[in-house]
Amino acid sequence: MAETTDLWSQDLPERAEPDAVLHVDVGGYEGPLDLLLEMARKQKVDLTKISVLALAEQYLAFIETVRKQRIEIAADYLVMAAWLAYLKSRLMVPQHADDDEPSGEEMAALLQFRLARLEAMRDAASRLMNRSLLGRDIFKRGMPEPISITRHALWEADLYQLLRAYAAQRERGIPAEYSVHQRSVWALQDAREILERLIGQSFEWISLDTYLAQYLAKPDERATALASSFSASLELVRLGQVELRQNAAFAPLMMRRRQGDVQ
Amino acid sequence: MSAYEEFGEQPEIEARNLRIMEALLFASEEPVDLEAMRPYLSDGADLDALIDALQRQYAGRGVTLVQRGSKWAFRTAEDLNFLLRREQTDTRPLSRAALETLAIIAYHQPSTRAEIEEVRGVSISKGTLDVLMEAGWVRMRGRRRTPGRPVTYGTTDAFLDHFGLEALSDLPGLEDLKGAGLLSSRVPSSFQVPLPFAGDLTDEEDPLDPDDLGDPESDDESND
Amino acid sequence: MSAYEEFGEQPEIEARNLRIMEALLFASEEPVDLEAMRPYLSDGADLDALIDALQRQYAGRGVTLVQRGSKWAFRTAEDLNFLLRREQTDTRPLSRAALETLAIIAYHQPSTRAEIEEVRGVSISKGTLDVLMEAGWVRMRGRRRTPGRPVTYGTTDAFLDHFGLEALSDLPGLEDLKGAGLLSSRVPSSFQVPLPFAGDLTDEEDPLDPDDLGDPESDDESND
Repeated sequence: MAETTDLWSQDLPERAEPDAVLHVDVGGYEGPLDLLLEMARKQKVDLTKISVLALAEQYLAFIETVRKQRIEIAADYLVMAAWLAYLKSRLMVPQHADDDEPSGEEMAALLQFRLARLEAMRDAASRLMNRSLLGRDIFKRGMPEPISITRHALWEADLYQLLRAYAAQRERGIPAEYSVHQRSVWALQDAREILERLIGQSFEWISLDTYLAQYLAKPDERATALASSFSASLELVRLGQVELRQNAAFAPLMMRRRQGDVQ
Repeated sequence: MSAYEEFGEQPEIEARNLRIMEALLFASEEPVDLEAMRPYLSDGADLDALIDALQRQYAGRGVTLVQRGSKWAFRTAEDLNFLLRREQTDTRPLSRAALETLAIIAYHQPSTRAEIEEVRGVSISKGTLDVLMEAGWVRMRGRRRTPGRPVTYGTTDAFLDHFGLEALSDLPGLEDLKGAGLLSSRVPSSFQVPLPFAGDLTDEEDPLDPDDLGDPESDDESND
Repeated sequence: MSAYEEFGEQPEIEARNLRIMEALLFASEEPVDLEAMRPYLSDGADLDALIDALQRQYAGRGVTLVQRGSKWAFRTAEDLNFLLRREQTDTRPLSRAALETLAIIAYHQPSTRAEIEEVRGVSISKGTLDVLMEAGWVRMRGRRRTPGRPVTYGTTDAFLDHFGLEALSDLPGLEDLKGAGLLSSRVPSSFQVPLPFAGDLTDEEDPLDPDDLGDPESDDESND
């Protein structure tokens, strides 16, 4: 802040030099109101007595100067510039009776108010900092005696949680305790041997299910026994040892030893 | 001890209450709420009378009993500041933006982010309110009952403690600023000047939403 | 103030010295050497007389000035030390590990740490048994008569009390657990839920060693 104040104590034209302008980055101000406040202070009068018109013109000239140097200006500053340009026009052009817009005087009063309020808050901040501050001027107990809190934990758990925990972990342990169940699968070769043995020398048409009755009763063997012996029966047909017959779709599959095979 | 004599009927009980209060306040670095001491005192102890008596006993000493909002603390006497003054090396000085924001919140509270920005004429950078809340001087108070329900900010008891204020009404120059109409958001003429409001919530504030404390900025910004 | 009157000749200077001493002692982060305070005091101040006067002013109060070696500090009066201790009870849910361990001990007692780990399939962290013993639900029963003599654990009466059981035999058995849907019905026929042993010591247990109660974990862990 000290730096910008110094710069402002110079005359405006000197700012036109590129090097100077680069240092007068508008970012050095805390926003357009701050910039305006600095300018108003240069009028060296009570904020309520400043010439708002002169202030507006000064601000607009400054923004123009900065823009000529192609320095990026934050939108806040441009919004203020637009508002001040409007204020200027309102102050200079007589107001019509049917004009609902705020008058130039009202706008000027608003600007003065906002500047005064910002300055007041700035003063308040420095008055706060100039108070006797804790840790700088006033001190708390250097060796506080902390209150030692003995905590007694009251653990919460109920029987249901206990039993669920027990059952869950016992069950987790189960798979490791007995061997994996081995699925019995009929290999094609086995199926063929079983089928050949069952059919024997029978020339009667007998259904496959009947041959396999004893195996199909076992649920875990049913599918594999059917599938493998059906495949095996096709193999036997191909070899000319067995004949197959089915009267309709999904009807029992009948089979017998091929006639004349023995002959 | 003579200091305890003023409690006529039960001087011993009151003397004990005073000793306990003194010990509790002395042991703590931070201000202690009066009510928090009640469990340690005799039944029906008059807290206000006790704290008043204790404060008088310490008046004029090197350590004094001071009020900080609803709390009390022993602090070194203010007039010894030049003797005891320490350069603060551990704390970074606040930026100008943070200082001004703090002043605006202190004098205008409850204030929304938009209101702070209106006074300063510039938007608040993201870190500014964070810094003040991290320092423990500013807190989110509630939400303004206006469209967008912006979060309102106020100061804390730690703010009072740090700046040596008994209450917000002690803020320097408060009456003058009020009189000049500079604590308003409108141009003075037909307005009521609000006092900084330290209480729970004004009529125009709602309590904070449960998730407000997670990310103060995001909520507020969505309302911008 | 009357307290300062004893310094006949220069009461004001001495009163000021006392205030400064008081503030320095209060604000210091460690006990203060008398000589260290001299630069703050008036020229030729009688340090011994001052500290003596200050100590007498605080005699019998809630805070007293005590000597620590050659240094001095304010301390809470000894008879009020109870103010600095506070008991607090929190309720906390038992962790899953603790719950599982407790369940195993309940059903399989007496069980050693290794046996618990075998059922759980994972090792038990040091804190788990501590928590259960602190809660008063698990106790060390004895030592198993096997190599290493590991400590055996069992449940307590407080355990029965907390979980609303009249006796350990009230713990649901296999069929009860299945009926409650806690165990699936697909458990193999070899699966058994043990009947907890409720007596004093089994044939396979020795009493605890005299020094077992000191540090149960270290003993136990050395046997792992």
